[in-house]
Amino acid sequence: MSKKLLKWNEDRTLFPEKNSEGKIDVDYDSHKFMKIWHGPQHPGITGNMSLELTLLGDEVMDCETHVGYLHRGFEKLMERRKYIQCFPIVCRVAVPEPDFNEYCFASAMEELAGIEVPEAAEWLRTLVLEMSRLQSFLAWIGGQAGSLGQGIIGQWTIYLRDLILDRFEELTGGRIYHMYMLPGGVRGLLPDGFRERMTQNLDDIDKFMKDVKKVMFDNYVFKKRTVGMGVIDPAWINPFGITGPNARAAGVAKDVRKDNPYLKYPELDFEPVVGKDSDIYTRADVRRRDLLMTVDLIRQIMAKIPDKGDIRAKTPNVLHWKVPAGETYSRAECTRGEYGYYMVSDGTEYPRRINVRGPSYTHAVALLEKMIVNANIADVAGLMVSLHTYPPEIER
Amino acid sequence: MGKEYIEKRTVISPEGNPIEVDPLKDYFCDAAPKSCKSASGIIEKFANWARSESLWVLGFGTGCGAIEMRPLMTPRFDAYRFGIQWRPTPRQASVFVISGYLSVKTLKRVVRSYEQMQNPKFVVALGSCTINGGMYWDSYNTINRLDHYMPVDVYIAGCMPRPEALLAGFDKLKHIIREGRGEGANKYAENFDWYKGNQKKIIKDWDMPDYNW
Amino acid sequence: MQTIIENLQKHFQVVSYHQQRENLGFLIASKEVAVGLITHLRDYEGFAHLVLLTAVDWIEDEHFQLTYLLHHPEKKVDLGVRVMISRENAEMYSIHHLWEQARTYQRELREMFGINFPGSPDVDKPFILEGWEEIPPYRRDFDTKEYSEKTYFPRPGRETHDPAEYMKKKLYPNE
Amino acid sequence: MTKLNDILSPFTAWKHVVREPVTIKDPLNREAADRYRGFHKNDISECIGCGTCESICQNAAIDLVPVDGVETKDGDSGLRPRVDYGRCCWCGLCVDVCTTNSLSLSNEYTWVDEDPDNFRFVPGAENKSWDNREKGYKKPGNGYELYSPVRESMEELEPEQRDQSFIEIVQGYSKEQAEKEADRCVECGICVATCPAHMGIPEYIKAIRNDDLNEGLRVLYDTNPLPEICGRICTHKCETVCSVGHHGDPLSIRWLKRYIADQNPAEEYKKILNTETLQPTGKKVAIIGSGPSGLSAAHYLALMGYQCTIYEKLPAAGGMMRFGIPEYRLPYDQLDKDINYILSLGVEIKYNMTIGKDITLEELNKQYDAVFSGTGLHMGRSTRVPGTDHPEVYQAVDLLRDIVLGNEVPVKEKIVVIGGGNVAMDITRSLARLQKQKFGKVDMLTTSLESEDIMPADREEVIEAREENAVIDPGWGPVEIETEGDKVKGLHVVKCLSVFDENRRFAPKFDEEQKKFFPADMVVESIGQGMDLSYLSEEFKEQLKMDPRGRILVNDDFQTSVDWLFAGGDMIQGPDVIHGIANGHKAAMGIDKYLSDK
Repeated sequence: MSKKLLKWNEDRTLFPEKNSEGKIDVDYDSHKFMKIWHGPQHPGITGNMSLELTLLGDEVMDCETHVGYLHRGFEKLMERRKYIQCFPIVCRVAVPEPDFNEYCFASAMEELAGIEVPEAAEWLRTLVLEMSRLQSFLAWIGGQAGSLGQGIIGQWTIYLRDLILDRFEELTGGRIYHMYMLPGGVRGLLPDGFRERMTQNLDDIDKFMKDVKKVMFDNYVFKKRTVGMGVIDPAWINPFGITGPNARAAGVAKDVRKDNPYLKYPELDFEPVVGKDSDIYTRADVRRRDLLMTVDLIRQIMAKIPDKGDIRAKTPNVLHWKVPAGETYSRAECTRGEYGYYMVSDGTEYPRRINVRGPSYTHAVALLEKMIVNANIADVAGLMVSLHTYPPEIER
Repeated sequence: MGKEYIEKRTVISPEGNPIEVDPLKDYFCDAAPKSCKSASGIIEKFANWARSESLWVLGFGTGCGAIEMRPLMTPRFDAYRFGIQWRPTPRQASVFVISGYLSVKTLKRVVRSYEQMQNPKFVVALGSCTINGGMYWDSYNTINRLDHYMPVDVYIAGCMPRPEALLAGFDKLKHIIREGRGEGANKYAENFDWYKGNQKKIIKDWDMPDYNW
Repeated sequence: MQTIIENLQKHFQVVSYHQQRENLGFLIASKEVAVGLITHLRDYEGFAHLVLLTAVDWIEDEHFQLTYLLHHPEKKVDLGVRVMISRENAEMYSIHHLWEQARTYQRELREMFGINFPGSPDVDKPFILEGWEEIPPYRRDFDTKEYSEKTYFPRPGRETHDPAEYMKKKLYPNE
Repeated sequence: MTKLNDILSPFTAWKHVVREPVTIKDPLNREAADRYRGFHKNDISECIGCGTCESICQNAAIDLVPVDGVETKDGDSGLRPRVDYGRCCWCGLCVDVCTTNSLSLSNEYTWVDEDPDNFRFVPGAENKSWDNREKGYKKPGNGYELYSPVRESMEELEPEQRDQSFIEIVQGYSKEQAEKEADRCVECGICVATCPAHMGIPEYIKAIRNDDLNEGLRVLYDTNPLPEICGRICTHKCETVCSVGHHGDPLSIRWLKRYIADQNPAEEYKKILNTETLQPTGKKVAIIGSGPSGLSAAHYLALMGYQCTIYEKLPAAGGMMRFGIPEYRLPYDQLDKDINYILSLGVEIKYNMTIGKDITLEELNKQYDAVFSGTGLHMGRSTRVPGTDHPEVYQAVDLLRDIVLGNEVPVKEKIVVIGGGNVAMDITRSLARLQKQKFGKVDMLTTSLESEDIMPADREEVIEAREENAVIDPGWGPVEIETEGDKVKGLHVVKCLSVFDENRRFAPKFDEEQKKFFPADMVVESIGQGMDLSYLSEEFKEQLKMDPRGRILVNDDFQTSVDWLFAGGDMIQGPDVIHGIANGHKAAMGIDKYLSDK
């Protein structure tokens, strides 16, 4: 397979000359260029963000990512909330995948406060994180297919995702925002009959994913549009801070679950899914295999999870919990890459500063702006979805 | 950053003639909206029934609540059977679902999208955030009360509301429309100055005409 | 981790190294050596991945703390480089030439903390906020609650009572 | 390279045409999961309006508002939470932290309205369709606690170590223990109203948490000048209403108070409390009796600049605190610490001065601008059953006083005590110690009219008395003390069925059939004490207005009908130390008002 960065018009004589910086001087009044706002109100955008595209014909000449439509100032709000009061709001940082926020926040705080989480709670946390990964991948795979014109996949996977949301509802009491992993532990053991229903759902997902493979991945049109398209050069991984499946599709086996194991991952049997070609197709395939691995991981967890036990460590009274001064960084592997919380405490009841590191921060701004240049306008949506970005975690 | 893009300027047309462009006047319409009289009697009743049974929702996910739109659009909850469907452009949409909190930056786009929608148009507000600020009540970047900036027909409590609650909200909206009370667009036109004043108070970077559909 | 620090100490003046946990440590570097130190860490020690760049406002001590958190992809360890800069005319040397995403971080810091990074591309362009006229919001002296109440008027009609005060009013008003 | 398979395999999608649809038929009536966090429910009869839900809510969604039909009373603020669904995020932390477990979430989730102002309601007080739903989120178990419900245990001497001596039993909290215990406080402030002195309890507990004990002492002295004493022997009514105590142990408020007082050295009191120089007014006040009310009045008057002189009948200060409470509960050095500080403020004390004998009240009036009387209840009441006039039948208060004064106390081998209050426990345990010292064994029996569950004595007192091998056999009414010459044979009792009638009036009912006989060599009565007003002249008594129960009538400032005479303490209200302190404080303010107006 020829490894081209992008499929572009080979005949460059039609295009204006590049300047000394290797860019094209854009002069809108020359009528050759067109500026298009791709979002925020646009069906081809993931969430509430926008791309300011400069086009020449149907080729993107320049792109600027605009974020901030979802900015709520979490990092500021957390500074004026007690630690326990931060717990309900952290999950809102990343809407489609809230649990990684809860985990990173809780674990950073537990590290600073020196709290050991009970065994059962650790298992439940692992379970919830993997369930969250599963539902996020299912939502994503529908989005990736949809952005390239395959509506049917979304109809299936969103239904499958809903099954997982039902399990979430049973276990945590919430559908989207679970507010389950609070500092010190979790908020409930497995309900009765949970295992059977979960097993049933996982079987359904397995079955459906076979069809997804056939309809989406073994598909001439899909391959035609994605193979060799939107390649991330492995050399970009570190300069752009690329993590997660985006990096793994480029052959770099980066996975926090293996690199810096947390919770019960050391007791689970898995290998990071790695791809080779680093194009949209490979990234989609890496995520699909990752999804199947998650299904397998949940099965492993369900076999080991205890039915009884304490779910929360003894902590000071949360109404005036003072966390010893210090700073730490706690990370977890979410569907999009490395999720992290940098927490600074000054020894009071309120956090001094909490910084959220969402993987989309690097993927959706610097990387996307670079990748999208010279792409075809029709591929912008597919390319963007293939990076799997969630705007709320960029601006927080 | 300068705002040269809304200033008057001269450009050369492809034919080589200089043309004077005033973006705010030429690209937009700045006529204020007018309140529309409703038809009388049975015709209006029929129209209202038709409107209530074809709620076309603008696909603009403004906040968290947008995540529950996808289950609604897909087979599990299948809102299409209730005459609800999603449209990509404001021109085709009649219902604007404000899915939760609105940052000032988004509010600006929401106002523009809302104004681009055709009459009659309805607003459904999701979650605590639109009622009284919700969990971002003390944030410097999110509004507290949506009804200050645009007329709202139905509020749905929840953070975020479940798809089932959303369907209940649409159900309520249908009743309101059928009763002839879905007058949000007229209310907006009648109190245009008040709404505009509120909007301008918080949207500091106002680089568009007052009305732009 | 310890060997890395010992190595570092040969070349740079490293103050107060603190090992937070087995695979995470923090050190303080002065503003002048910081960029050199970070470049050294990236090029010679293998800390190739910039995890995050953020600031902490220590308003009492009148300085900002910049934290450059670097990750070593092979050794799987993290090192936080803390740089203290004055709050007044806060300015720091840019590292956009070392990591592409650094310019995004620096744009954000410029906007949210008012820390300037001369030379960083687009650093003065608004990033998240639009039409912001107050002091940068992440600074400690910006009161978000007060601003919110003033700007977005919460819905009226709420009132609450402190139980102890209320009981005093009801049960022993004269004492 | 295009494979044929890539063209054919997408047609797999067609097989789903025949699949059973997954659509939910009636989504509007779909029930949420059992644990779903939906709309709020509140059992307002359980709720005490402590406001913990309000303080944990990060959205400021909860207000505490008065509700019709809920009265403000001890242990219940009369307020109930009102939730604003324009703020709520359904995190359920309010449920988790609820001290009474009255708050819960139902699994109802649909609320649609046109008017945004409607989304506020008081759960439980306003009828909602989900009020009777069983399912929904409740506080999880399995070790899930947001604050510790278990009291930090207090080091105590083992019964074997303590039953021979009068060494203090309770050891006091260490710093770590005190901070842990203080950490359990939820800062609701329900206790403040119940405390007769309305001490700033949440504030001083907060001072312990912040390890700022000087501040703690300042808070204590705002309302209570005898913290060492109260920290040991207060009847701690506050703990009975503590909101944490609804599901768990109440906060150990008394021990925490003691911790603050213990940790502050006496020498530094004046510096900490900023009382090194006081502005004198030049006016003088006489105080009769150096009990809690007298000392409290003297303290606050001294702070206001009055020259106070205390007249004490006995050779030492403290009143009942010294002569009524055994040393193992309140060591004398701690008592002296509090008293000496008050004396150091310039308060003068004259011992062995009996009013009416050494000096008359009228003379006091001439020499001083105002007089405060806190002479207390020192005369033991008698059951007046046949045999009580026998010389081997004693009054508890007299014995306790004699023990302190070092007079010889009669101790017999078999003693029966009548009474169920703290004084009864004090005399039981004191005599038990003396028995152990004299005979090497304890043979004490204490009986009371009240049954075990309504015995007025503190629970721990009863438990500790039993640990010291005294027998407590409550629920018996004394009928007769059998005597034979100069010897007592024992006490005849009948079963007491109930002590109070429906109107909470004292009207004991007995079952004459159930009888018992407690053999004894000595009987001690401890059923309460009376006032001794013999120091007042008859003419003066006529000027004083009394209430129907024979107590001196006072107004809100504790001023009697004779305007220069103020009165407080056990003879007005109580009987306990904290009421005395509160009375003294109020009387001091009343005296200040009276003298400033004059």
